[in-house]
Amino acid sequence: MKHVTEPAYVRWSLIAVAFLFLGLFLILPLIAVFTEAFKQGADVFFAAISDPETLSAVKLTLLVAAISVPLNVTFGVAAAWAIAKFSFRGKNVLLTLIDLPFAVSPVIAGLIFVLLFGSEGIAAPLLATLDLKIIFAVPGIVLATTFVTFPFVARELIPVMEAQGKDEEEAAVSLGASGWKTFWRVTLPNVKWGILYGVILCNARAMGEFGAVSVVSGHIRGMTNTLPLHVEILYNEYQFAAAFSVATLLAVLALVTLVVKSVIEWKTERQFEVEEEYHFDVSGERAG
Amino acid sequence: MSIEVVNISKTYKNFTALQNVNLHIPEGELVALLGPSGSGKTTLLRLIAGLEQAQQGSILFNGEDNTNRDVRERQVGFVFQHYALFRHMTIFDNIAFGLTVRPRKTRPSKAEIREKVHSLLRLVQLEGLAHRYPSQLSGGQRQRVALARALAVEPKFLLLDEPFGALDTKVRQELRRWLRHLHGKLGLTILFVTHDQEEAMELADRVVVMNEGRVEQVGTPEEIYHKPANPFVYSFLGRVNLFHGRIQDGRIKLGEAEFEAEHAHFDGPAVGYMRPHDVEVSLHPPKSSATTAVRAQIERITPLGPFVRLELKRLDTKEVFEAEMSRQRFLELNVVEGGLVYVTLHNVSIFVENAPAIKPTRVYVPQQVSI
Amino acid sequence: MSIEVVNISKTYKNFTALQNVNLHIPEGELVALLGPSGSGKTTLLRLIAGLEQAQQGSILFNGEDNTNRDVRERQVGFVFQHYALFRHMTIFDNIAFGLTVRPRKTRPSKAEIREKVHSLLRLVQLEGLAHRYPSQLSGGQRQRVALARALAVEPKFLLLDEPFGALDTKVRQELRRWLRHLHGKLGLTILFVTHDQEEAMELADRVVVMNEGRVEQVGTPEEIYHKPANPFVYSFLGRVNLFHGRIQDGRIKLGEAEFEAEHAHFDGPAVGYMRPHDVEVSLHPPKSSATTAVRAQIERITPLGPFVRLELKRLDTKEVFEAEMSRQRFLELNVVEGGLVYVTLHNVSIFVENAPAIKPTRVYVPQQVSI
Amino acid sequence: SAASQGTETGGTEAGGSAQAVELLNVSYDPTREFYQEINTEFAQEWKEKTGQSVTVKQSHGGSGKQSRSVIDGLEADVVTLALAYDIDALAERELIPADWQKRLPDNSSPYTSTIVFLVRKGNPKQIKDWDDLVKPGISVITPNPKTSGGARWNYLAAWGYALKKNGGDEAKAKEFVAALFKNVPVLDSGARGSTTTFVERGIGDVLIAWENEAYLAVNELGKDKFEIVNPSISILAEPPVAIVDKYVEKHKTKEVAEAYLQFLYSKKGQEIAAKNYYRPRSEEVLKAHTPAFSEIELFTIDELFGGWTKAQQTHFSDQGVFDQLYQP
Amino acid sequence: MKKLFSRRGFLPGFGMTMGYTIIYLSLLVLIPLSVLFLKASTLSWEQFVGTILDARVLASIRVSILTSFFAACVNAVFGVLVAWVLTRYQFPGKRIIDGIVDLPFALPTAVGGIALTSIYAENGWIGQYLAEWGIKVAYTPIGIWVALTFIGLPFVVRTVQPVLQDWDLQMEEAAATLGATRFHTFTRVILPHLLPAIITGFALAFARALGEYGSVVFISGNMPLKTEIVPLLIMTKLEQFDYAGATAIATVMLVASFVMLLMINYLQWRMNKFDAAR
Ligand SMILES: Nc1ncnc2c1ncn2[C@@H]1O[C@H](COP(=O)(O)OP(=O)(O)OP(=O)(O)O)[C@@H](O)[C@H]1O
Ligand SMILES: Nc1ncnc2c1ncn2[C@@H]1O[C@H](COP(=O)(O)OP(=O)(O)OP(=O)(O)O)[C@@H](O)[C@H]1O
Ligand SMILES: [Mg+2]
Ligand SMILES: [Mg+2]
Repeated sequence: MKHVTEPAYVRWSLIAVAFLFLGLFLILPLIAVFTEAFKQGADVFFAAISDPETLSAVKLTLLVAAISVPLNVTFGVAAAWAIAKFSFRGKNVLLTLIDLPFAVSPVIAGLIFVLLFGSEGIAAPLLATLDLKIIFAVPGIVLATTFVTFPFVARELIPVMEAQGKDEEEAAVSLGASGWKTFWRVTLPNVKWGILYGVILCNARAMGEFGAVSVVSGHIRGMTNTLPLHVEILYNEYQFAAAFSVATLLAVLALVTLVVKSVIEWKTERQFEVEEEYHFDVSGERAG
Repeated sequence: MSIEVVNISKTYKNFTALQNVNLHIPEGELVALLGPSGSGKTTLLRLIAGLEQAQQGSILFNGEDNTNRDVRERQVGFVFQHYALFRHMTIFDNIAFGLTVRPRKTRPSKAEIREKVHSLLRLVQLEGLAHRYPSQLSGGQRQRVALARALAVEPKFLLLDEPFGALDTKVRQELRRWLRHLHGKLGLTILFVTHDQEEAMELADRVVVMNEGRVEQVGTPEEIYHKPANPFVYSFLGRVNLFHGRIQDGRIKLGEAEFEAEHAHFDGPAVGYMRPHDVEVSLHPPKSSATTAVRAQIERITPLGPFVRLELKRLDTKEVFEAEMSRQRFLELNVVEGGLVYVTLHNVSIFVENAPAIKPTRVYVPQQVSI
Repeated sequence: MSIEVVNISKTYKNFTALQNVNLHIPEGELVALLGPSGSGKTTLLRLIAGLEQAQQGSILFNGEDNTNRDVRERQVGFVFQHYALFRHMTIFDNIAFGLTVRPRKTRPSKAEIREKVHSLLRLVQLEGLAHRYPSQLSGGQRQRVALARALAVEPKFLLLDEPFGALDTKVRQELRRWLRHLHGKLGLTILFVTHDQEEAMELADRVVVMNEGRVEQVGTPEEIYHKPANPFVYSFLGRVNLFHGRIQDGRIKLGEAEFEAEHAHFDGPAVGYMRPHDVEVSLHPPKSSATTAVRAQIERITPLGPFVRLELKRLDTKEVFEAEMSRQRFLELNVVEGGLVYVTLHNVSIFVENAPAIKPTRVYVPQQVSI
Repeated sequence: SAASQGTETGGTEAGGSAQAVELLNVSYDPTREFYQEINTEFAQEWKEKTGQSVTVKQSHGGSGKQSRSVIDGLEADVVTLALAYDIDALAERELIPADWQKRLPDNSSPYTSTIVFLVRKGNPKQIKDWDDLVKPGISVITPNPKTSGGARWNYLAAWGYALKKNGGDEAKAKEFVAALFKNVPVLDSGARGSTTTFVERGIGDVLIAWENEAYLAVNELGKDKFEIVNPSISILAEPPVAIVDKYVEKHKTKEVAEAYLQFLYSKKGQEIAAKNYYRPRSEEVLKAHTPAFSEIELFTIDELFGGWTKAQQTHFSDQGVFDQLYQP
Repeated sequence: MKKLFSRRGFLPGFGMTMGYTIIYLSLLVLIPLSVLFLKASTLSWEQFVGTILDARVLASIRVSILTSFFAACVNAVFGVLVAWVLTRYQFPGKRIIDGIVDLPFALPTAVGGIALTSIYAENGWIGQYLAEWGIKVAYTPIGIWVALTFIGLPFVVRTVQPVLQDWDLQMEEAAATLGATRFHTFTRVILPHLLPAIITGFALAFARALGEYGSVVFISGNMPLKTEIVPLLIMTKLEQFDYAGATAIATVMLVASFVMLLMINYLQWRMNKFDAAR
């Protein structure tokens, strides 16, 4: 395969350049986070991550992710279905609108919910009569998080579903399966890796989101502080080591998703390899 | 179950894929839908299955209107061109799918399903492979799984879209034979799409020839081959030689060759169509009717196993044409490239052009004159 | 330019794709590489082009060792099965690509390139389409663009991987004819891959039959069809009937039929191979040598245009086999399904099994006995 | 939220009852440790006095941002912010009466602080007073007054010093402050950013900071690396506190909220403030901690700037004095 | 209704999923964002223009756009490189590298900003060596660029990677048989094919960079007219309770981003349509 690859020296220099770039921009910061976290020793580190307020922040962060990720998955799947399996006018505008939250500054993302649900906001009278609290409470945090992570699943799924085509769905329907059954038993299993990948990205961002959540959270300790906010507060209290310790929790989280993803990819690849092996079998069989 | 397609038209945006198609498929027949790529074969099949909605016309099953009925209620077995097997399910689950998605009331028990699937696996001769995945099968095996899957729901009829399109010649031959046996065994109505005329002729009780969204001819393979309704069908069904000439004074003139024309009561240009195997090649001028014989030079000899093809050039019109003969006859003739021979034209079909403004391939009128 | 493939072997991981392949392609020939899917055709082509590296053996161009030379230096025109046209380039740019990427010194001027591309477009009869994109062409047109692109760099020889694989029968026939003319015109050495035996026989000066990474036979289409070296070649090149029997006392017995065996100086099981068109069907027992005739029942009649195929069942061994005859002969015979006929077996080739432990198709030895 | 829970649990029968009550104290950074102590002590005292248990929830953030949150609906029972201006903003939205500052003693500021300098150990650049900060080659770290409340104190302290030194000459003061900001290489958005820049990045010769934050920084980040320098003149920073009438009424927590703020003035409260490096108002407590709080001549914002609203208007609004003098 | 949708194909659920998509999108994105415009519209036209045309705002827009643009450019180049290396080559640690690409999503941006500052400040791990060369990174526009490159990288890598994975190697082989060098093959054959994905990745990274706040404020130094970014100005306005001014700036940036994304999606669609044309 010499013709479709570069000479070894080019290959290795490219790899080296990629490493250098990633090293400067990704790996070093990661190392820095860990170094800062352990600067004052493991005691401080473990004290920080086992602090009750940290734990409650962890809980809230997980809760928020547990709500907003499924919401966005549902949306992503519905949107992907509508966009990938049908053709209609204005697809581009719809796609762009789905992308839009990527383009909104997180601070603004938080602000719009304040403008909407704040005590001077548009929906304030309604909320007052219903005695509902949205911002400076968990619903607001969920809303802001959902907003900023909105496009991930859909973005991931749409191309996958488009590539998949409609063949299998048509087959299922012609065999008498209802729409739901077709979706559950045929479409979903086919896009499950796409969904998982979308979930991983969405989840990572949901847990790591700071700007938007900061605006709507109210920073009430032990109640509306998510992990990133907790990091900020610790930092503002001159507890730098503790702040970074908590930040490592998030980094570790990212690394865990990395492992999950790798496992998934490894599994799919293996499945693929099995296919290839069988391909050989088949040709052997046929010729025999 | 019989199928009746009545005056169906289907348009995609501004492209007409089907135009006033009428078709009757009697119960129990094995019918081939033959036509070039893009002629609307798949579209027609999908309309019958209910996977697509027509703009106009109706589809009757056993005389009952089915046009607006849902795919699921039509009980049609559909085998897709690329099989569309469920990749993440084993062969067993693929075949069982149609049964397991039934509403609880009508769903067979697990044991019944297993029984059924295994009997189908036996039918398609894939008994050992129940637990493989589609990716672990060869093309021919996948094809058979797709068939078994469609049969599992006991469809009233079976639609197959280019069932053997993507397969090797050898595997294809095998599966064709197998499909014919299956048809004999189950007595289903089967409609299958192909663009290979040999496949259509070999397999089908009746062939429907389509072109550009229209049905050009319906008939038995014999009829289609030997009594083509128009030049399109003629040339689509096998190799063909074209001779350009005129009708004049009730006689047809193709270069030096001349024939009596029975139904030709007018003068004008005409085209003669002729199969290569109807070209008789001899070393000496035929004694009987010298007017149908012309002289030609052998340009190329291609032995093709059981028969030999000669590429010939008429000395009178310089038209190039082909002749096919058995190997035995060829050896008897003992000719070489460049040699001169006498050629007698048998079974020429003449199509007369009478509306020259429109596309030439479509405006010939089936005014066929057998000579 | 002539190509010499010497003792090439190629292994992917633990799978042997080619095994000690030797091949000589003389200058100016049009050679077909024929074989079932997975037999290593593409691999061999890629090795010659330099797109792949062999583990063993060498490749000579005009006697010069090219084994380790880079693809770019080999000056080989390669046409890929799925054309591999550059999607984002117009037809013009696709064809011009090979010229525009030349180093400045040897690169022709813009005007020269334009001239060249247009002459190639004329050659492949696509003059009006220079500014279209590949996606706006039909399959046959794309194929021709791929050819023109390969020809633009004036290759010393041309390699084509299943050039007509994905096309309609009609388009295929047309392109075959066109390729043959092109070959005649340019006098290039051409090696093309196919798994369609008719295509190979029709087009090629010489056919290379491959199976499981080995060359089974090399020869003219005539030789390959009429003197197959082994059962694989025999059955790959056309329809075939198999009769199982024994060699005993210097005679071959296939059921009731018996023949003299010249070279068979031993006793044991044997298989007779026979083409359907060599089966002679008659209503009365043949007078001459009654020992080669058997009785059979007609199971099915399939008219296939110029000829008719009968499916027959021997009354003695119950073996099912096919006979093919011209339509004329069939009409003369005037038989119906279920009728009884006499069948004379001509041209039976006997292959003797001598190493039963190994895969049966590969262990027959070309101990062919023409009768 | 904390506040609404307060309504449900403790609100119905305010005071006197054994029902638990919750307060939300919206404060600024970094008062966590200080208020944590206050909260425990107060809860104990309140329990003894009324038998009711009280939990105080804390919210911390930039002072301005916290004020905005309260305006936008963060239902704080009490606010304890860095600037009166931020509480004035609440008054403007009629969450509290305009005269809120008169409701509690000492301008509603139970503790004060001032602006000091943090320099590197041994004071290598010999920074003693404000004048040293405008010398060429001195690098000063202070946050952006437009985004940080603390930075506004820094700015006003410098301004006040120059004004006093030059006998009230506004132009001279402007020149002085402009010169000072010329020496600022990095304008962080908040006090912590500045501290990090100074401490961690090693940038700058002097950090202008609140007294209590300077102590915090020194204690947390390295007693051996930094020292505090008191300027001759500085501003009296008066972090104000107030109950948010609208919300205590809603939650029916007025009584306990008032008691909470009163507690800040009690001896115990003052002690805790002093311990956290806030200057107590109580003379007695101040004396007890005198070595820590050395004598500095302090001026108030009302004296020199006519109150926060006015100061904000003239100096920090768009196109205000700061925008004019700051020309990087 | 039924008739209308049934023509779109036989698959069920278009109405439901489309309806859900629109409703969810409206509730979560469109209505909230429209509030932004509403708020900005409380300003008179002169005020609005005045806010936008203020020297500091203009300067910050310049800084934001320039740094975001360069960050997106660098990401486009190195993102492709990383995607290329990850899909084409085998080397130790490949999986880890592949996973780490997502890190900027997971790490709170502020943490990222602080970590980067600690590396690139004058006394930082790398900053100290750069300082010897007279290069200052932290507290200069270069610092902003570093932070924005950090947060934008996954967008490019993750959009280019799948396209490269699906890429048909035969195109490269075809180019090779026609005598093209690797360089020619890459620039003339592969790159044009990757371009749509690169542009998308570029656009997303650029849009995201324009809005980024958390990581930048730590490394930028926030010097007005020099290293002040738009989101910081928005924050400044908010600190002064100037919601209308803040939303005015936000609106302008949002519209700009939207138009850019729309153009790119349209471009993409045009290209795809081209491909699908028969
Ligand atoms: N969804 C669609 N939108 C627009 N045009 C379509 C669509 N489906 C099919 N067509 C067009 O309708 C015509 C008929 O298509 P159809 O698939 O029925 O042809 P076919 O006879 O099956 O051809 P093939 O042998 O290539 O499968 C073609 O020209 C095709 O381009
Ligand atoms: N890159 C590869 N890695 C592993 N095995 C391969 C690879 N390429 C080809 N093979 C195997 O080598 C054998 C020969 O492949 P090749 O493509 O040459 O077959 P072919 O004769 O061209 O078949 P077809 O008619 O299907 O194109 C096949 O069994 C194939 O699975
Ligand atoms: Mg079709
Ligand atoms: Mg191949």
